[in-house]
Amino acid sequence: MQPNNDQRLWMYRQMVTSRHLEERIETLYMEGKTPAFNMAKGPIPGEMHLSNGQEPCAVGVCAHLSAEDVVVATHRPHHIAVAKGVDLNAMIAEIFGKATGFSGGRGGHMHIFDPTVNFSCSGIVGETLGPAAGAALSRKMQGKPGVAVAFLGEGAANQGAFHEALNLAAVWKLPVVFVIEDNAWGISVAKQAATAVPRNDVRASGYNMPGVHVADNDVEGVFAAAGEAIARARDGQGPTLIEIETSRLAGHFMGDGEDYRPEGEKEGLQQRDPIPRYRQALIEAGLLDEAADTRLVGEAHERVEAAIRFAQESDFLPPEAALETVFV
Amino acid sequence: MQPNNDQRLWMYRQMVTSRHLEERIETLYMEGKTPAFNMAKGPIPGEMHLSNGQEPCAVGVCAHLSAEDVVVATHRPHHIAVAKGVDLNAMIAEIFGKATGFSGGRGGHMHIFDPTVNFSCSGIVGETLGPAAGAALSRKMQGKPGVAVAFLGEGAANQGAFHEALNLAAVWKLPVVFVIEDNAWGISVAKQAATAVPRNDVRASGYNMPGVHVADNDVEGVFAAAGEAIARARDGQGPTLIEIETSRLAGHFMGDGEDYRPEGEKEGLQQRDPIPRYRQALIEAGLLDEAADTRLVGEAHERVEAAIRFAQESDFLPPEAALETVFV
Amino acid sequence: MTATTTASSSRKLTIARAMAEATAQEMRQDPSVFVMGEDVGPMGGVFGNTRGLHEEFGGERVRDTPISETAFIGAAVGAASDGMRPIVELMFVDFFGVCMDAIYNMMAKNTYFSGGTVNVPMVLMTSTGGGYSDGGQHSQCLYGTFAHLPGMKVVVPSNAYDAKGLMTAAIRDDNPVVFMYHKSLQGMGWLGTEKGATVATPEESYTVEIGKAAVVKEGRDLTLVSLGVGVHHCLRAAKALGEEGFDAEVVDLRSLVPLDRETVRASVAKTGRLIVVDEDYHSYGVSGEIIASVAEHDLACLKAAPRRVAYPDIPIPFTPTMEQWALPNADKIVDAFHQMMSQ
Amino acid sequence: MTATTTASSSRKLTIARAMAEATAQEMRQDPSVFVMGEDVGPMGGVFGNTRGLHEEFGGERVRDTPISETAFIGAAVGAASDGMRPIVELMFVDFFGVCMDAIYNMMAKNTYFSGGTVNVPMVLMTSTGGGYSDGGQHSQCLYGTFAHLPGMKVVVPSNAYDAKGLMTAAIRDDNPVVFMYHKSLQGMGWLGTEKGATVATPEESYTVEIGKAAVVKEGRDLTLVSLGVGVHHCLRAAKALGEEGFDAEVVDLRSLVPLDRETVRASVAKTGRLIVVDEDYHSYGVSGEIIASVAEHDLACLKAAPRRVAYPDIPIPFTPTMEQWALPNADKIVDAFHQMMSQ
Ligand SMILES: Cc1ncc(C[n+]2csc(CCOP(=O)(O)OP(=O)(O)O)c2C)c(N)n1
Ligand SMILES: Cc1ncc(C[n+]2csc(CCOP(=O)(O)OP(=O)(O)O)c2C)c(N)n1
Ligand SMILES: [Mg+2]
Ligand SMILES: [Mg+2]
Repeated sequence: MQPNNDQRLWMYRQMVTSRHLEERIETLYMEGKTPAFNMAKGPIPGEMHLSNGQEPCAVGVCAHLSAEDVVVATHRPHHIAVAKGVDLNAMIAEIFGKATGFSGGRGGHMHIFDPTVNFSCSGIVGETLGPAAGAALSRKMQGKPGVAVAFLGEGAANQGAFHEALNLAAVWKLPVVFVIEDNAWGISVAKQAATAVPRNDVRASGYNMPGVHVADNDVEGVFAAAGEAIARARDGQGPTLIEIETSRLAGHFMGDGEDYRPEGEKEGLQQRDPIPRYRQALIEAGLLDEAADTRLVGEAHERVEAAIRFAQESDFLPPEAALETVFV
Repeated sequence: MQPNNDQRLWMYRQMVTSRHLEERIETLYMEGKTPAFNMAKGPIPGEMHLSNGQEPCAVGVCAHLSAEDVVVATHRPHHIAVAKGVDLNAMIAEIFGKATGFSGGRGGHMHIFDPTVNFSCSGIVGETLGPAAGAALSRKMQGKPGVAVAFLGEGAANQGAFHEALNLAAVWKLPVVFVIEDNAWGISVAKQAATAVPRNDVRASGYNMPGVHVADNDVEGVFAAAGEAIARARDGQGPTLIEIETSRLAGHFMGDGEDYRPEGEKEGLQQRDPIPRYRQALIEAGLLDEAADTRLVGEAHERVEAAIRFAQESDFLPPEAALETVFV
Repeated sequence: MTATTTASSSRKLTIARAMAEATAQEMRQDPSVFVMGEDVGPMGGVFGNTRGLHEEFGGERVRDTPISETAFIGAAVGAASDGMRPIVELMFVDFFGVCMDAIYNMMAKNTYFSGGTVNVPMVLMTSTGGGYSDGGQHSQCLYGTFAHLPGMKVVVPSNAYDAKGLMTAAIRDDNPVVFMYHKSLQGMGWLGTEKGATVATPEESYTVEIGKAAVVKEGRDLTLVSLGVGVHHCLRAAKALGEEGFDAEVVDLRSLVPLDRETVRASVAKTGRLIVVDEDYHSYGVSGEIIASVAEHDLACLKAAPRRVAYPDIPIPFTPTMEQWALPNADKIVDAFHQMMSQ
Repeated sequence: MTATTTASSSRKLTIARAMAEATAQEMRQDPSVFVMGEDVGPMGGVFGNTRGLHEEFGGERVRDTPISETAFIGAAVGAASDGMRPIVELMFVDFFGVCMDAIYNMMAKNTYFSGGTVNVPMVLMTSTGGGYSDGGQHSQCLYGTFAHLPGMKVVVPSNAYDAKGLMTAAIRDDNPVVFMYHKSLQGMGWLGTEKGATVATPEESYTVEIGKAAVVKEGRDLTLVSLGVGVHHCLRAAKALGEEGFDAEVVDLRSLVPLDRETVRASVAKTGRLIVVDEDYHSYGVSGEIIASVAEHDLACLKAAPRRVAYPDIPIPFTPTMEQWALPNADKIVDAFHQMMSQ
């Protein structure tokens, strides 16, 4: 399955948007945290997991989804949120903990819920999978359109929840796709030190579902694999497992010293940064020229900047609002 | 790998012993529970999970083990305990809740611990696997001899713990064997309604370990598969997954109406009862004749009867002993 | 044949049947309600509380699950956030350890994390309690464990009337509700049966408000606070104390979250004496919370140091001699009162 | 360069380094001690408490695990029962929901189920607490959750001296010990640092007895009871109250199981006033238990209704304005005392 030109440009635009978002967050996050790094300080306190490098996973999958489809993401959710069409203003405001954020700041960056586009995420490794299966079950039972996609890291594929959810989805033939973003690391632990098989897609056979592998962080490879899997799901043929070889260009979280990386790894990854690669491909395909790219990038940046301004200019809720929305 | 004649007779003897134990427990359990079945009543109160029909799994595996090897069993532990050489007196006394039981009655039938033969079990489905892997790790780290075997039901193979423990054991190449007793039912839920694959041994490939299937509750088939797996483990070649097609001739627990069984299933299973089948095979192989069988069966029964007498004649601990052994 | 001639308003139900009836009534009128769990289908639940549902509603809406609590409780969270109203069963509360993340980190918190825009209207029903020698992994109450963690309502009925009304209220609640039913109250013969739990239960649908305790017996001399099976111990103790000339009030908490501290405090303000009865572990649980709730509110009202009759801080022993010795019962409550009066 | 010239007996350590030092010392003298967990190897633990161990002892004894808490904590149970003394880390206590069965149904109960013949000498170390905006799944304390369940000891150090001594005691204990360390006390710059936790810590090995509270400041007018970071809030509050002429005593529980009720009761018997400070959720937790333990023992000693300054019963909000507002602090303790005195 090949993306058409609109889809190609859409994917590129989302990747650029997501990356700019992450880069801006990176800068903003460090405010107030220098010279001594203290997580509690600055306009964006707390843990921060950036998605730089993993954009192909998000856009290749979400290119096939509409607002009615369900996505459950992980502790590293921004790129997926962007590609799923989550409202940028409310998302960045949430990351800043502001009143205009999705939850008024109660959730934060690991808990972005945008029900209008059926997006949510959770900070506990592996725990996104059950809810995704359940959303798929809900669609099946209600006869409502829409499929569900659960994203997870390759580290999460060693959690019990992975096994249980894949089995359940297969037994009940649910319209759900499980997408592993294999960035080769779970914090400081390398995939090969944690996972008994080199590739998680082989595990699909334990659940009687197709397992697909996408090599080399390839945007269009993701598009093709996800397209087929999502079509299968829409068609009532049940779940699919996809593993995507991707790259984590940043640390696990902001502040990570990354001493555990083999020498040169990061530089190598940066040279294979998927965004310039895809830009190049689009230019070669004649879909983009310098001018168009500059325009597209500029627009994408402006969207992010506008959202950041929105967030910065927003107020905090009164602290007592902490007591609200526990029960509805 | 074929059992020698001693091993054949040993396996048969253990099966007969275990079955007699279960039959006697069945009778004793019902004391005080008729006409109205009340679990709290009688000399053996509480849940009771009998192993009738599953003896081949226990004996075929334990034929390769000695006291120093570790076995972690499930909520259905008696046949395995017998085959592992657990002290029958202390075990039956434990089932009766007596002072002379392994824990003085604190544990009960789902919590039989005999450290002298490295036997233990747990009542939570799937949770036996981590401890078995850990015992194997302990042996590996200490350079102590011995392997570990975890038993589980086919229903437990859908628990997250299964996935995690198999992966961990494979990554660390631990001397452990995972043995699935596939009796086709998890309480009232049939395997095919709960498990995405017809056979769990295929899941082994998701952990880069050998997966072996034993059909038809075949004693010597279990012996062969387990023999190889345990030899591999002893040899430092890592874990193996075995699934054994076995049969649950009783209800899930005593008092189970078993209405969920398809008509005729139970009768069919009883006709394939592994014990008479194996007796027949041994007779045909010239290892047993009627007289020898009678003697062997008589001895096995007497062992059980002696243990039951021992348990019945034992006292209860004073109730306040409930407060002891929480901490040591 | 007497039962059939009794008026429907005095029809007695077991808690198991009351739960199933409430569920069926809600399922009839709301297609988004469905049931998931182990053995809830044709078997009707190990503890009888889904009996008849599979026959009436079929396997789509009454789903037997694999033994995968993390997946199917997680799935309930996902389905509840997507417009369904799942009722999901954790067979024994003792098994919470394999799936608590789905319960307390997602079910209980997603509404908050979403600022109230994503509701998780689901019921997690689970059996509690011992007394029939099921050993230390199948006999726990864990009331305190669930009540301690924010974001989920927690109810514990002591009789069929409340069970039906609380179940209906739980299903209709837009928040997650943990419905903890004590095995010895289910009216399943094989578990033994506390007869006091099987009470007149209207056939028509009704709700019991979640968060309101009930004064199930009024009295002037002593307040006994309990929940679930403990309420019946208290009623028996109250009767025994009545024969000695003491008039005990019995408060059935019914709901741990929200906790009706007002009713407890009002009762103790009247009687001046408090004994809390709880089958859950003694320390860091319900009994401590109730005593603290009274003490921090009004010390002066207390005529004597409050007491608790709770499960000791030990794993639950299998052997009946030890287990029965350790469990709360009416005699222990009477004793505690005598000790209170002699100090 | 001052630090290097100071005598070793007044050498100050962070809790993170104290934990690592205790672990290293035990590993040097006992080959059965080893460490497992996520990122405990070359990274030295996300919270620094295994730093240096991998370099010294290598990957066999300091094992990075897959993200499989059920498997590796279960494995620790199996290894501990087989002659090893594992120290296993649950990175954040908030993650207990994926692996609690291994912890509370096996680690904590196997000794009992075996009648004391199988020991499970392991340490489960886990980080607790918030205050740095890590959101509702990474900021909890859950002290009450762990302390409520029998069969495991639970310790919570407030400073490096205790951390080292408790860690050594925990490793040597033949029972399972849950070692809960508060992130803001770790002395990791990036988490902010409570300076009071970094105290003089002897280099030589020593133990602090598990189950004994410490009176960290004596006083006559008021007892403040707390644990972990709360102790430092109490000390600050005590200082502020001192300036007002009130003399507060501060009790550091240090151990929740066993709980040293005697020390708390003796203190309140002396002061007549009790405030419990706890960063864990308000209801059904530590604060209720402490108040109940005093009230049930001796009501007469209380000159005023006891109070608690605890985390409200809400999921922990991310945004710093809300989180800081909700957390216990010295001002709230002082306020609570003022309210107590004005009633
Ligand atoms: C159950 C659980 N265990 C541990 C963690 C801590 N943790 C957060 S992210 C992470 C690594 C996850 O690795 P992976 O799944 O590969 O995702 P990645 O971070 O690489 O995107 C860990 C261990 C957690 N959040 N939940
Ligand atoms: C985590 C957990 N979930 C549910 C149960 C209740 N339960 C006990 S045995 C059982 C069925 C287990 O089936 P299987 O693993 O096939 O073993 P079998 O009983 O057939 O021997 C169930 C659901 C449990 N003990 N633990
Ligand atoms: Mg990763
Ligand atoms: Mg089975």
